[in-house]
Amino acid sequence: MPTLESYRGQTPAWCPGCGNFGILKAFKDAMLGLGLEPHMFTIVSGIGQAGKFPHYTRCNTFNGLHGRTLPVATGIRLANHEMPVVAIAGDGDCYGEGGNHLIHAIRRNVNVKLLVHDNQIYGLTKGQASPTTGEGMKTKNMPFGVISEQLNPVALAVALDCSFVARCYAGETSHLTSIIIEAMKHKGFCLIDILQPCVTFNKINTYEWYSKRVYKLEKDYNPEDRAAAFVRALEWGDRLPLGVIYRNSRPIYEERMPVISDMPLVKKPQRRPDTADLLSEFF
Amino acid sequence: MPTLESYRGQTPAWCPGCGNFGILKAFKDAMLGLGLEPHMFTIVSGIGQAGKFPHYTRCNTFNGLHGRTLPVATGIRLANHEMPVVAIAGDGDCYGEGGNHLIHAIRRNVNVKLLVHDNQIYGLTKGQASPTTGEGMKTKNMPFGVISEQLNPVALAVALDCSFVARCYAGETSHLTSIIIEAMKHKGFCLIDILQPCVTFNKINTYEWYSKRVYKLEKDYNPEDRAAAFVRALEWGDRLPLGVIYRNSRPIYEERMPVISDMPLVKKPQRRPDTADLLSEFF
Amino acid sequence: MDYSIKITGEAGQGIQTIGETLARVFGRMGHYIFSHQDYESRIRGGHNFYQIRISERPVMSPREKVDIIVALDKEGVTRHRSELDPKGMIIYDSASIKATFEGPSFLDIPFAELAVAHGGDKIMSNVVATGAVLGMLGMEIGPLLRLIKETFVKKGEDIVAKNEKACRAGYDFAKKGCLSCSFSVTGSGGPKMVISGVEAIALGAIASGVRFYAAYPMTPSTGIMNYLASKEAQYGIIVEQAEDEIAAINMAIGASFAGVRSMTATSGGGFCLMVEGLSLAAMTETPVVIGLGQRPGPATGLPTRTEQGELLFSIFAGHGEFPRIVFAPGTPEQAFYLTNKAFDLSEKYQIPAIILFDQFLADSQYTYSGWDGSKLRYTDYRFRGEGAAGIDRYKRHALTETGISPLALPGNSRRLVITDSDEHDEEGHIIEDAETRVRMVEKRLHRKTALLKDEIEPPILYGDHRPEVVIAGWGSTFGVMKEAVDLLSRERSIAMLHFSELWPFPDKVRLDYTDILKIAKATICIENNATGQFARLMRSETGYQFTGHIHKFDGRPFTIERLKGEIDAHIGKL
Amino acid sequence: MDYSIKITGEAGQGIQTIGETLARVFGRMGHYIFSHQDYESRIRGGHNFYQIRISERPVMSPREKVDIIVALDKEGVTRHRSELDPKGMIIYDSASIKATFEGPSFLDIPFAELAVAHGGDKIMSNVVATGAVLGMLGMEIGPLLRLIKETFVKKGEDIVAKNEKACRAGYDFAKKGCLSCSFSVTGSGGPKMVISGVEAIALGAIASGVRFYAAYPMTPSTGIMNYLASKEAQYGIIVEQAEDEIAAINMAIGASFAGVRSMTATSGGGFCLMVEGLSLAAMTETPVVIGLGQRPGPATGLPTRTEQGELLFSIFAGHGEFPRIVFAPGTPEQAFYLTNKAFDLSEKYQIPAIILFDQFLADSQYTYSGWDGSKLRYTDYRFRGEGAAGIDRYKRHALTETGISPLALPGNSRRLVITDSDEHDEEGHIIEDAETRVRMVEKRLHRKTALLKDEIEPPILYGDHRPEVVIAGWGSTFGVMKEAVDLLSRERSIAMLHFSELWPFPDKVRLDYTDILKIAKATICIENNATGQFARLMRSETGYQFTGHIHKFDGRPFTIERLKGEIDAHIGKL
Ligand SMILES: Cc1ncc(C[n+]2csc(CCOP(=O)(O)OP(=O)(O)O)c2C)c(N)n1
Ligand SMILES: Cc1ncc(C[n+]2csc(CCOP(=O)(O)OP(=O)(O)O)c2C)c(N)n1
Ligand code: SF4
Ligand code: SF4
Ligand SMILES: [Mg+2]
Ligand SMILES: [Mg+2]
Repeated sequence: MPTLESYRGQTPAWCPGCGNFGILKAFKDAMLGLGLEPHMFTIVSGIGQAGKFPHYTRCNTFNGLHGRTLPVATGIRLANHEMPVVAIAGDGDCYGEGGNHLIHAIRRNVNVKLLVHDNQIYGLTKGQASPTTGEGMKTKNMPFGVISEQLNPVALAVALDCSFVARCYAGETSHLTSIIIEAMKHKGFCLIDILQPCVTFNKINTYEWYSKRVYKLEKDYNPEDRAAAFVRALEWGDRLPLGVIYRNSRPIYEERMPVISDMPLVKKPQRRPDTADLLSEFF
Repeated sequence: MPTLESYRGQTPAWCPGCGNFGILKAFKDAMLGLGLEPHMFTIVSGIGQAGKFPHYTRCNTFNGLHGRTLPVATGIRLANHEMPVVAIAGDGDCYGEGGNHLIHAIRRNVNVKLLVHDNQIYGLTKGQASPTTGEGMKTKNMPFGVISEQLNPVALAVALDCSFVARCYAGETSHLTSIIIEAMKHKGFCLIDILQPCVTFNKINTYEWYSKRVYKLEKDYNPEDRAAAFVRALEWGDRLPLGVIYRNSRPIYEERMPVISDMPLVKKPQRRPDTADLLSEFF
Repeated sequence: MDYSIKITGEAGQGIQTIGETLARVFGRMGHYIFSHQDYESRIRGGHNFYQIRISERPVMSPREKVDIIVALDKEGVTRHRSELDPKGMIIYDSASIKATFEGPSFLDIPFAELAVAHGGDKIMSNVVATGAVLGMLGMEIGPLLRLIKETFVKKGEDIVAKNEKACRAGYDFAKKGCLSCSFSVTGSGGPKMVISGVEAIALGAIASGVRFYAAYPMTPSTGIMNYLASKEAQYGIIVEQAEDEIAAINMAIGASFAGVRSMTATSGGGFCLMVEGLSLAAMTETPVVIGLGQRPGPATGLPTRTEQGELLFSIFAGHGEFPRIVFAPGTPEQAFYLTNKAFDLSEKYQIPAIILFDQFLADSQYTYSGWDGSKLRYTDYRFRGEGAAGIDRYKRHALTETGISPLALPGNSRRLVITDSDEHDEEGHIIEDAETRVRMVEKRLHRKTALLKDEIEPPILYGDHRPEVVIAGWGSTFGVMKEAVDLLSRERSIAMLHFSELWPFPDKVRLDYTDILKIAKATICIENNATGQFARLMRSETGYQFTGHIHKFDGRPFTIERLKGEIDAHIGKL
Repeated sequence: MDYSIKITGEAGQGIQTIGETLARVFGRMGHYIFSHQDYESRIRGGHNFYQIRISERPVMSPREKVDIIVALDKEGVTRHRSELDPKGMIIYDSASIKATFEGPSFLDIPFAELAVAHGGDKIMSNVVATGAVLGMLGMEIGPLLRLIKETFVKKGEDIVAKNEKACRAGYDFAKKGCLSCSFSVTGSGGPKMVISGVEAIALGAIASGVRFYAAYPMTPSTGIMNYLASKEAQYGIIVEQAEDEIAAINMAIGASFAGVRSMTATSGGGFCLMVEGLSLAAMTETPVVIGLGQRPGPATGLPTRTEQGELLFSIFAGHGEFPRIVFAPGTPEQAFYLTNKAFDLSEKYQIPAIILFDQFLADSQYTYSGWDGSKLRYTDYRFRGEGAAGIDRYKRHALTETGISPLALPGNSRRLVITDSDEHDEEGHIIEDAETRVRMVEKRLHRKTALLKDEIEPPILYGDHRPEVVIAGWGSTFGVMKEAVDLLSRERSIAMLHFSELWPFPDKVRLDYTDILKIAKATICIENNATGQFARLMRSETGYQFTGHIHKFDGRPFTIERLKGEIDAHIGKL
């Protein structure tokens, strides 16, 4: 059985107090809860503070380019769909640079779990606005404040009929742990948008700001009602709902692709196939 | 006053019967209806059958790259926000290659009018699936048929709080003309998703298929109710609603950017500014 | 015997079907053929042609002079009649194209009428035309009928019969009607396979065990995706259409990281979007093969035409410094074997490999008696399963003598496989220090490059071995240069130096090509571009400067007549 | 007098503030300074330093030997004490870093304690430290106090007073405490401006009338965006943060098409995503200026460090063939004037222009007495309003002698301005024919390139004019190479050839640099990369091969000691 020790990684280079620490803890607890060992799954991450995540635990890791976590994660899953694949991205990473991949990963419904460390800011590059930064926030390169409307990733995912959409908060680690476990068990593409305080650059959306607003979805909330989910997804202001906002049971890509119905690509014989019959077709 | 003659362009290289002809006619009628002359506005288009559009009328034209119509259109508007800018794209162009720009153009709310010639297929490259192609359709490069869930651009735009979202049909040119006119008059980013039969490569979504399903929104439909709009946007199957599905009155970017409150960039003096005082700041 | 047949018409009229049917039949009858295509970026209308050359000797280049024109549209006559050989013939259906032409070189064949009369449907017009060509050439009709049977058998006996009758009708009409025809098709060996550049690349990928292919459609690379998709089930390959080229290369890298051979392909515009991923593959030492099908640029340019405009881009593309492979095959045969070599070296050295081709090679068909599968390389360089040692101490980027670190895959052993686009240590974790950086650059770049150089074959020297005149080039000009040498070597001491393995640039150990060049009186670098990219590369890698250059940048391939003429103009001065 | 002061500490401790304050004060006092920064890709913790050199002579390179270390963390001492000059001093606050060090070269100053005692708040520790440095150097405190006043005046008299007191406390403590200090700061001229590479590029853009700037944040280019944004209102510039780099360059192209000067900037990874747009700008003949700030690759590499790894990439990036400008300034002064020249040529020839810099130049500060605005170029080459003739016959891509077509803008006259990424005719409409294609390539590429070549300045020759030894390089190594020449020219006949206008490659009309190279006994190409990209370029463009190479690829800049040492090692052999 894995222990916390199995998941001890490098010392984080995050700022003291960063919301990422809560996410890291919740993630490790979730892996332990699932009884997964570090070598059993792969984390794909991008570039940003969130992108450093896999180095701070232990796991198979592909720390790729800024914005490109999802295509890499998709490629890995399609090559080996027996291995769980977790994608970890920042809000700039996934909703800014990588927005197009998010749309199409949701449509493809490959069974990848996406955790977005949504600190509503570009952390690693020192505090520029991200797509989820609130309107009006002033930054060095936006002296007049943010003009673009704040992106609501949860509403976006519901509109795209995402298989599993949740919002969590780095300050509520045990809740986050339970949602990560639920997502890992869900069959389908999962987006968990995690509200993450950036103590250095986001002076608006602080622990206090979030704590005042977040609440957990009622027990009787039905995440399968898409229209209701959309309305709930739009709730952003004095109150921020946490939990699984929307869920469906669309079949995953891996089950619909006949080529791998027998076994994953990576288990197929890795040898030179006989192509004589193909050549003959050209005569 | 402009006449149809003022808008006579090159001979279209489209297939006989292509839905694009209907869109071309509707567009010209709209420009005439608005009393606009060809030199007064600019069309930005991408690459694809739709991308050839501006050559087949008369107007200022920037026929750019596949997928990149919106950033170019944004740049043009920000440099000269007194000139109307129309962006014309294909479904692959705008929802596939260019998906990320669509998300952020909607958030930015620059006053650009986007017409998507949505033939649910890649026409110019000979019939591959686009993001709006229905599940199951078989193509040369998808022998098992489309696996990804069909994109619903209207629902996506509503989720992003797009300033103006309409669905039209190339077979209903006068309706399309009226919606284009309405969009041109609307202040804000407009998305018109135009259902466009591709007689050569899309044998499923034919004129007949569309005609059987499309209907116009009821007179009393209220496009300002976002939740209701979302539900209506999801209507895709036996019945396809045509008309303005959603609309709001968010202020446009151009009005919120103080730098151009006096005049457009292009009207500011184009000369070498005095930078002596800037230099002195380094002492 | 060396005839060229030009089938002309609008997009959508089916000239390609007629052409490919003829090519296939000629091949089966044991003739050598070469075909190339000229088409516009539109789906219907316009004016395209498919030109096929048939001979008893191997042919591999377009000819300007044509012997038979099949005109499915009026422009086929007006645009191309000047290309017709004095003894040549133009066949057309006056009723369909609403025009008649007088003169001995015209034969009006009522394609549509015969189709209706004998096949019962106008859509068999093309079958009539196909039969007519064979009739004019006085070739036997049997093989064509057999091919028709194979093609339509799924559709039932009746359809087969109708098509056969339509075909015969055209055949007989032409045979009888073509009094002034003097064609005689001579000499033929065993049956030949007929294959195009994109088919050969795709075939090479399958033969190399490709398991994952992700791409975004783009001419002239789409044919690779289509072919692979058609074999997806049979060979256990996933072919995924990505949302854009950035996704395509990142998916391919992901699949490779996970343990399977993967590939993507595109054209210049899409390749632009892949270069960040190219650099990622290099940094993470993930093997990946990338097909780059050139077409005239910049930007969208002439999207269905040909150019050799991205040689230097493909060699220097991507940020930072890293080793890569760039191969530019000259024929489908080279494309087949070089794609295989690219897969092998890419995995052996854990670096990206680029197959640089162009629309001309992509769409052109060549004939071969067959290819030898046993010449193909295949070694699974990956480190799979619990088996191999060092499980616990496994380091993805271990520093080694050769610079090559054991390539394990995630999830199939207790090993942790860790890699990073940031500079990293042996385990794959981010670092900041100078020492590790230097060691990693030496490993990734210097050591690997040193070994890689030895894998590269020298250019092909064809013709005289102490030539007075050398024509040099790379990629798809192989065929036309070779034929030019054949023609010119009658009067001259001439040779061709053809480069298909371009990066790392071949050293001179196995063939001192600069020595050959220095001795020659005239050395002409031939490129289908405007700036002479290969000539520049030759200067930077060897210091050698060609004495002359022949460039073509109109989006069309060199024809043998044109190339010979330009070479003559250069060496005439000698 | 030539002192180096190293301020070390964790990210977030404010070493940059201390450093920049000192730099500014030294500049105002008339001294020459040079500063450079070394920092990790993290926001808090780790270990960074800011090093500043002060002298009465112009200095422009990092030195290894340091005279004063301000250690805000323990590592500042442990990592760097070995670099200390025998007469040097290390100041630190034992209470804060929880460690004490013995020896004459250590001075324990209670930064925090003094801050609290005199300023009433620990956060003034850095002000104390800043004062202390001035005290140790025995310099007058006045200018520093004035700067403190300017900085804090917005915050009110009280804050100013407290900071002044804290500053004095540090100053006095060091002055008294530092018995063994032998520093004496001599010679000084008029006040100097202190400016970094990114500031100079941004300033050059403003001075060239930039009106639109779109970019996506990326080190080391972000400073350009920040500076421009700070002047957005004052100078009427829109600075837009794009969703990605593809959008950034396409927005810039759109704005330029609409009639204003526009720019974008990024680093290698972002530039990869821009190269398709680069090709688009070329095809549509839309002027655009692109800043490319190099950092060690491939991929993410060492994101906050320096390298010269993208010279060839920037020259050959983009699909298809087209002219472009690539300038690589060596100093902030060159950056200022070359940015201006890039804007001018980009618009004059309607081609993309690239400013190639790197993290070292971006973050390093140099001193100047001032820059001459009158040397700046500005011509509005656009064709505005109804005024100009040919309204009705206007053709965006008209064929002209020079290849340059009148550049009109849409919407401000009855002209239709039409352009296309496809190959097009003079009006800008899609074409397919070979003739038009050829004419357009000749216009766009050949004619423009011919004229463009004459605009390029030759390399700078510094030192002996008939040198025995030549060191050659490009971009940010200017300063260190120049100082190396100064040092070595005492014993040797040596000169530097520095290239900052790299593409089109300078011809030899105005300065036959290859001649100089050929005569020299030793010619050494110095590059902050691993493969010698400039040496390769020199071979391809001139055939000249350097006799020696010095490469550095550890992500750090050359220090003067290291470079001199390596040059000695090379020429020792002579
Ligand atoms: C193509 C590319 N563009 C830009 C960058 C620079 N960059 C690194 S991290 C980052 C944004 C970080 O913000 P986010 O993704 O929200 O992650 P966070 O640091 O906030 O966790 C950027 C712009 C890059 N590495 N690659
Ligand atoms: C970067 C890039 N990738 C691919 C292409 C090839 N391409 C041209 S048009 C097109 C798709 C056309 O489909 P759509 O956008 O729906 O337009 P349509 O032809 O259907 O109107 C593609 C993939 C390209 N020109 N550029
Ligand atoms: S900058 Fe913000 S996100 Fe990054 S580590 Fe610090 S607190 Fe966390
Ligand atoms: S292919 Fe389809 S979209 Fe393109 S022109 Fe023909 S019918 Fe229209
Ligand atoms: Mg963030
Ligand atoms: Mg389409």
